Amino acid sequence: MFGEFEAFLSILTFVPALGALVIATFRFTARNEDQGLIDRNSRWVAWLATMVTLGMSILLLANFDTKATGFQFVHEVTWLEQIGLGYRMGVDGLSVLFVVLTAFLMPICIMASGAIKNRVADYMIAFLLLETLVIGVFCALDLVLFYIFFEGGLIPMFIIIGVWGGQNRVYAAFKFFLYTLLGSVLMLVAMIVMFLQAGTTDVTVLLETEFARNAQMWMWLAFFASFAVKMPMWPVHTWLPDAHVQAPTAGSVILAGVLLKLGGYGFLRFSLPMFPEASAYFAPMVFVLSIIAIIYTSLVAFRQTDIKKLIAYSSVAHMGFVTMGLFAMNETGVQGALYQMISHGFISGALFLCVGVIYDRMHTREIAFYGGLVHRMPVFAAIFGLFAMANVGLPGTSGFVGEIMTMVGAFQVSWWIATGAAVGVILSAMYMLTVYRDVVFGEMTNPKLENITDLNRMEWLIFIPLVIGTLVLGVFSTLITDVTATAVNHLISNYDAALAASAQ
Amino acid sequence: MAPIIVFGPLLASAFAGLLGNHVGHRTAQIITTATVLLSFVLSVIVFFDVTYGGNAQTIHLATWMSVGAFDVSWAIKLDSLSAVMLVVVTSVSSLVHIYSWGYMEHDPHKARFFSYLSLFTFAMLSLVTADNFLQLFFGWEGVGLASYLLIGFWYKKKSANDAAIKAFVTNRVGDFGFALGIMALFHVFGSVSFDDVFAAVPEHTDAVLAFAGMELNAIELIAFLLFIGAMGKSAQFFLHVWLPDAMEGPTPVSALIHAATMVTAGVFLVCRAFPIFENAEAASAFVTVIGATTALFAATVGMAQNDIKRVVAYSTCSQLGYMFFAAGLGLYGAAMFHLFTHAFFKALLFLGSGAVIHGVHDEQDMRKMGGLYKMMPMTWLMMIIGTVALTGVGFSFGVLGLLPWDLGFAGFFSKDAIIEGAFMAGREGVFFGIPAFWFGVVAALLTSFYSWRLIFMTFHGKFRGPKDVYEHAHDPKFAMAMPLVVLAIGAIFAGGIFKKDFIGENAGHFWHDAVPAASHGPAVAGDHGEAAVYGDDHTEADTHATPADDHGTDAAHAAVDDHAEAGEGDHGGGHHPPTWVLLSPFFATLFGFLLAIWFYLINEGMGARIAARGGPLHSFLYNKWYVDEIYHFVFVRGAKGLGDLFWKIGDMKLIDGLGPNGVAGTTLAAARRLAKGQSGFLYHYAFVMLIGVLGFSVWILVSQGGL
Amino acid sequence: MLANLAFWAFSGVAILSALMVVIARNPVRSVLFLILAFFSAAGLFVLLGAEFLAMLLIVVYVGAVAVLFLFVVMMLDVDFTELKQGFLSYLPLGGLVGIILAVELGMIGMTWQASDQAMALRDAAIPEGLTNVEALGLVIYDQYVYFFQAAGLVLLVAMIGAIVLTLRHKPGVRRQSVSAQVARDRKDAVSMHDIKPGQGIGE
Amino acid sequence: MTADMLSQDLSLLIPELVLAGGAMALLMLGVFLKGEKTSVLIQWLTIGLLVAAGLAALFLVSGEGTAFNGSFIFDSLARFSKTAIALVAAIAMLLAMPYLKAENLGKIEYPVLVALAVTGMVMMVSANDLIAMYMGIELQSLALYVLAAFNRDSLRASEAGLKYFVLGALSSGLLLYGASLVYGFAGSTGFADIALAVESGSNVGLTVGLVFVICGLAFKVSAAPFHMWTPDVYEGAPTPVTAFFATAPKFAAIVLLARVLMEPFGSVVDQWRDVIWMIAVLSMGVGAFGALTQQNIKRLMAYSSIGNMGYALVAVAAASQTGLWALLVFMSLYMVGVIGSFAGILSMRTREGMVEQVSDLAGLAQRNPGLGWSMTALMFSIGGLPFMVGFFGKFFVVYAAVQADLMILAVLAVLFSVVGAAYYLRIVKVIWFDSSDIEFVPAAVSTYWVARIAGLATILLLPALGWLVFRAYSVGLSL
Amino acid sequence: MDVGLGHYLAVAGVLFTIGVFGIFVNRKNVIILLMSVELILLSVNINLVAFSAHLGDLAGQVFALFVLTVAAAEAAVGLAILVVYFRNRGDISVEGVNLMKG
Repeated sequence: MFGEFEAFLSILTFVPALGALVIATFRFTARNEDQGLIDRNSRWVAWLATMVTLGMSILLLANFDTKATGFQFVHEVTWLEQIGLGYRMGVDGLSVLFVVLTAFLMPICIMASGAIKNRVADYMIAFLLLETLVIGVFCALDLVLFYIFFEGGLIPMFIIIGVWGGQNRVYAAFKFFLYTLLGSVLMLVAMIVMFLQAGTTDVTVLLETEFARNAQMWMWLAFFASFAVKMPMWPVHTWLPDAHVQAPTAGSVILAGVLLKLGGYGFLRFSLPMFPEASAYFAPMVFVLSIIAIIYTSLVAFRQTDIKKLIAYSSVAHMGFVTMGLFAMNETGVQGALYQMISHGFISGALFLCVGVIYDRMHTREIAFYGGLVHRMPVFAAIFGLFAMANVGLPGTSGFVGEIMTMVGAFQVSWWIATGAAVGVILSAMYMLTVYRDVVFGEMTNPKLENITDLNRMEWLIFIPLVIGTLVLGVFSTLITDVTATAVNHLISNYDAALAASAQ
Repeated sequence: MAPIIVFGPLLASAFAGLLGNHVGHRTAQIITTATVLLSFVLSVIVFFDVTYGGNAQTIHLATWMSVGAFDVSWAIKLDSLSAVMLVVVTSVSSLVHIYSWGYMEHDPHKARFFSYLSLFTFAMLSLVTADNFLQLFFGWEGVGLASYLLIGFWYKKKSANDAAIKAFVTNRVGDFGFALGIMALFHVFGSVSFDDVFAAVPEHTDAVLAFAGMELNAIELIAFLLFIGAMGKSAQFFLHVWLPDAMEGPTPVSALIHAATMVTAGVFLVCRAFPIFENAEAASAFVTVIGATTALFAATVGMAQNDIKRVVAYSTCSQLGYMFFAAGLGLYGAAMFHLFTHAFFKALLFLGSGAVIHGVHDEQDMRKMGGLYKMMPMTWLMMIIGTVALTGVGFSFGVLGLLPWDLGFAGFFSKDAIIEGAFMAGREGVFFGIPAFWFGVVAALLTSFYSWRLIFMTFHGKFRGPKDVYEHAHDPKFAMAMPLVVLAIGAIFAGGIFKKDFIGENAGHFWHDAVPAASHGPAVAGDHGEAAVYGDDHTEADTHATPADDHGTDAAHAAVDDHAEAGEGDHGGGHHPPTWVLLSPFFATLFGFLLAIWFYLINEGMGARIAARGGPLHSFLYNKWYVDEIYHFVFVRGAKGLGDLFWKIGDMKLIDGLGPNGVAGTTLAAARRLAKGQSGFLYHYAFVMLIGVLGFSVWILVSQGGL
Repeated sequence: MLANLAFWAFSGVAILSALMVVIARNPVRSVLFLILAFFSAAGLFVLLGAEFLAMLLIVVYVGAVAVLFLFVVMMLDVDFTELKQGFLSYLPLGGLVGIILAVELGMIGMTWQASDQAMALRDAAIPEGLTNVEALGLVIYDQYVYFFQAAGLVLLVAMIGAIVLTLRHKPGVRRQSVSAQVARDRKDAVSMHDIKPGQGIGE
Repeated sequence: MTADMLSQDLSLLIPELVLAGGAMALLMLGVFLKGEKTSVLIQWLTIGLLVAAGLAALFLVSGEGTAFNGSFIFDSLARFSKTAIALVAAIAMLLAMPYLKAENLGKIEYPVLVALAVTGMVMMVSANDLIAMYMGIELQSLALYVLAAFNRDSLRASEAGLKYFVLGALSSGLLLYGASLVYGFAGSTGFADIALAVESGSNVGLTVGLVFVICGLAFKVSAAPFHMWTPDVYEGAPTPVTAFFATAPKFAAIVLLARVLMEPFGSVVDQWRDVIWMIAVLSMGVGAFGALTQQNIKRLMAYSSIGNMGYALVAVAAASQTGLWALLVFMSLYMVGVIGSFAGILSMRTREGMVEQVSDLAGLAQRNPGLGWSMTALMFSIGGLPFMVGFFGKFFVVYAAVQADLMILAVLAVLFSVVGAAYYLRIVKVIWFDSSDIEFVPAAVSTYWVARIAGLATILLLPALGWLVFRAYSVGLSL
Repeated sequence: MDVGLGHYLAVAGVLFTIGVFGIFVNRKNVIILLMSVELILLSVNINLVAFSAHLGDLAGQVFALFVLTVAAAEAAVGLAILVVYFRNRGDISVEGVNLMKG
């Protein structure tokens, strides 16, 4: 259907930017007294743009050939051809689902932004730009293009955290930005080295290029610096709790739901296939860091007094499963990591939305402030409970599938990795249930909570797709693994072949 | 048909949970109860079809996960083992549903309650019908969830919430092992499906897994890990701490989950995975030790508890211990049999306790009861039935040739089978068989003691609570009474009727290899006809044992010990337990009963006095061997401490302090210093330039070797 | 021999007076020493056969630049003694820099070696039989006309700059306007007012 | 020199002739025309003149080659640079107009001096001879000294002028001393001849001379440690003058530096690379760290300029064709960012007058969205953050460095860019996160549009980047 | 010992050094600062002329000629700026020239 329509992916990517442009147009031309109108229109335009993107991404998925290896929907435009740069877009099994995930979460974020009352137009523009950039990351088939999208996303996110964030937003925004930037610039140098060695930044070519072992090590480390921060892996995770806590609800959702996946995606797209020897060499280190991340941050999460911070730390722990699965480099592990990323997109997004629900009403995230919400908000309690359980990794929810697959994958490599990760599973139950108890159960002792209301219609609408997604993916995991299988197998067989070749 | 059995309750649960507030509680109750009843009826049909009809089958429903070799399906496996479990689960569940109509009559959240009950039923059913380890794990955690929800049903109570979390987290510890076991399974066998794995076990008996520099036998390791899971779920020693606390939940829940079904999942798992355990000697031994220890431990603690439900809970713990050491010794049929009978009488006891609690205005402390038999005779009767079934009242008439058959309540058949089996296994050299036997006997004595203690404290003597409560105490209404009666019938007859199917001559035909038939293990109270041959021995043991009753346990032990040795000498390698072995549980029970009478009827208040004096032994028992306290100190406080350490020192001081904040601080300091250097004085600028020029030129000269 | 002697004399004076420029207490003296240094340098130029430049140095530098300095020094009413304070505070640093620099430059001077190609690469070899002025004149207006024009522009800029910065029409200063004075008549100069008693003449 | 030769030579000098002749004509016009409107007319004419010169360089000069015995060269590098310099100077002049009017500085000399300074710059980029180099630099510098002090009644401006002048004179002295040593070694002042002489060998005197020349030129590009004047002069000079300082002269000086290093001294890269390397690192460091604590936005821009010149020097240090075109692309994109930013700064006028503090930008995104967004984009662009075009400038620079095996330099460059990002972010933070009640007086339409267009250009230039790179690339290849 | 190129270069070097030295010791007085710069230029001129003579090439002298010209122009502009500054401030102490710093 889209065989002859090359630009489909590019259009999909830039539809949100177009929406942003539309909003910007009337943002800049309107008079002050029309503020209300602008706000309302911005919401609608943003929602429409994200929904169109969602629709297009579903079309994309529907037309995606799961059996084919290599990239599909490739769109190339000559650009800076003298030196080998180009605008190249395309998706394969590793990336297509992330596009869909992003497109899926975005309308939800827009809908969940009802509490944003000031500078709505700017807010929507920032979000739409962010969507374009994030989708761009997953579609980019050119190193430099990838980097632009990858880093570019920091800018709208910086503004989202800084303008619409909480008390300590400036610190958090700066930390977020500079931390991730610092990680990434080293990657840029490595990219240039690759560029010079291969003569092009075309990812498809680079995937075929073999780099010398020594060069691989350095480049791997440089890429690692970037992706590890983005993931985030221990010990470079401390930006995440701050950013999450200070970001507005939708910002946290997108941060946890999508932005954290960029690191994992980066590993899959670059580090593992392009530097196989280095990946194998450094895998034990990654495992150790993953296990530390899982246990350490789970314990830290246990001690948090701020709900968002707790969930943020829990995200770090869950990302530990991803890195562990990825570097297990077997089918179960990698598929599990992919699955975990998608599923975490749903679950953590939903959890942050849950926090947002009560934050919008009470304007505090202190766990101690709450208690006994179930009396006034039974539906909320149920939904929060569901996602808390999903976060714990209860079988039947998508969280379980990812965790077990990554652990099974890791077990193939070594015993102790899986054991360490499994400890994290215990701990996750500990902190998640505790916070659930403290917030939802018990007597309602705080008089300020007496008039708190249950979910409104909009919030229902927001949660329903997430609930369905979490449960369906928990039960029918092949919906996802079938899409990714070919690409993952391809990745692994190439990886093994490369290792075998180098061993000789 | 099978999908209806499993998924009916799920749908009913979803209906009640999501729409309960819209359609009304009554509708929700009707729907859930009807569905579970339907499941029960269908289960019975399936049961006969599978066990006697031999139509074991596996229904593949959908694929859950499929990643390369890691292929996990949603399926319903129907064989004898799951059929038995189906019946147990659906029957007890139906009764509990019905019972709850009455018990939860005044609760404002009935729909939610019934939704949870049905959800639990679904999870339990999917557990028992799993055809692979992962689906089993799904049900496993599912029942954990339902248990969590039901324990914390009265979410206003902090204790209930804490208990719920404790239950879930402790179970998670078990699941940790279970999950690792599954991973190890997959690693070794390349599959998690029962059929594939069990078929391949014999080929992999020498497989090893390297761990921490050691090479461990893979099968042993797997069995061990799986058993960790079972320990958690079945509240075995070390991981038992959650079960007594779980009594915070409504009583029907305790009956359904914490007595009859969920907690037995661990036993079910061990039986299900018997091909693995059979090839794992050390792990099986471990199972035996833990099981026997739990049986004894829980019984000792049960003696000192005052909460009526906690007593029953410890009793459950203890009975599960029996099942495990049976399974550990290879007596899978016996374990299942005890599981089966235990479901009836323990549910009966719980529901009876519930009736008592209900009758005395939600009072659970036995010290505030007494003499209730007058006000609630029917309940009293039911409790008595439950107690005699639990304590295993019965006599081996058949074995002793006094009658053509044995007479006894359900517990008698199953428990005695285990105890005797343990003895025989021990005689065959199975590790820990003989100690297990003794543990079992002593536990039986204690069981008898605390069970009767419960009866006496509750129903006899003087009422010790407020007077008006006593006056309003009443027998339950029909909805609650009917399940009691049904269960009582089960508690009386289930043992006798099914004995030959589970462990008797019919076993092979009954189980169809779902578990090894009786013949597989060391002679499980087998051909009783031949037992008559050893009549002499029996009488001898009898005569010796009787005086021992008067002198106390120690003497009895000594006496019996002698005979055990003598018996071994006589019948080394024999296939039948000596008569004294057969009778020892009986006398142990009897002795416990007498002791209870002495303490609580004849010298009423003696128990209370002992408690008041608070000797070290009593404190030790009353405080459950201080296990909770130790755990609290080590794990809870440890986790909090570590969490604080990582957070405040690790994250804040070290990582942030040296990392982003430190770098930012250094950078800013450098920036300020630099700005200060920009003094605004012209000559400073000139100096810098000139020194720069000089520096560069000297550098170049030196580095070019010009100098 | 005489040339050598002259060199030592000129260079000695140049160096000493240069030193005096930087250490003299009074800036006026500094300027005067600067002039002396220029004169000596002009002597060196003559020794090197660059008569025109020597002349130029005196005309332009001594005649214009140094006088300009002198003019400014005297025009600006500055307390120079105050400016001399702290003279010594940077002396060690200055001395160190000076010594290193002197060593470096002296070494360069002493070991000077032009490129082998230097002679071949000359742009404008000094022609035989022409005076220095003639030779320069020939190249400046022909070969180096571009620079010559550029120099013109530089001077233009200097002119514009100096004017735009320093020329000012102070609003408070009254200037003579001849035409206005000539065109003045009685009507402009005298006005009649009828002053009533008791009012005064104030506005 | 025959008339033929002369006319042929002059055909290469069209831009210079246009500018010099135009400047003189405008001066005459200004002197003889009196009245209020004159200065505005002259300003517009100057803009026209600059644009004409730029276009002349781009289109009118048909051939490429040398003139005046090789002391003047017109090649593609010169063509590219002259066009860029003249056009950016025209925009700077456009920005100056409202300011000059408001501050009563609207004298006719201002545009004339600008035109003459630009004449000096275009001579610099065409210099192919030490004397030509020196004359170009001095013509430019003298005009700039005057411009810095142009607001002669302001103590700050005259202080700026004084500092700039004294240090500039010193740097000229250094440059000249170096030039004399080079001349003495090579026997010629022509670059081509020097190249020949250098190829045949070198000695201590030449090396030291080269270092002195580099230092003199480094002053002009305000690279550390010859940067000290920059913050003070940027802050003290009238804002449009600062805008001018930050753009065209930098371009001219860095191109001149590149030409000097790559043409006559191209064969002794090893001798000067270390120096450039160190200067580049120092500049990037000073730029990054120095700006962090600045409160005055002009001062901050000065440090930003120092830092960015460090990046330009990284490209020079690469000493390759790639380095050259990367330099041109970087400088062009940097010009866009700088001129836009200054347009934004020039829009910061309250009822009381111009404001220059970073904190005065507070809440700009809300008070004046167009300006706020533009400034945001421009800051990110100057900072070299994706997805603004400025990123590509830095990217190519680092690319050139890596290609030349200057790996440590490349890594340092990207690390400093992170520190640098911090202060650009600080401005964005003020624009977006803070709020303030101060109302800006609406800026002149032209200023406002320059800011807007430059802001938009940081993104819209992305597709056009190919063209720019292509131009620069061909320049690089031709060297 | 015959006087040669080296001697002239050495003289120029010494003058240059004195110029630099002058900047360090006379840091407070702008006028002497400027005079020090003039000394530096003088040393440059000596260099150029010496090379010119040594090489027999006029270019050096031409260069020196333009240096002289430009130096004069520079002096004019510089002193103009100095005058302007003095008018604004009434002082030329370099110590005072630090309105802008940091």
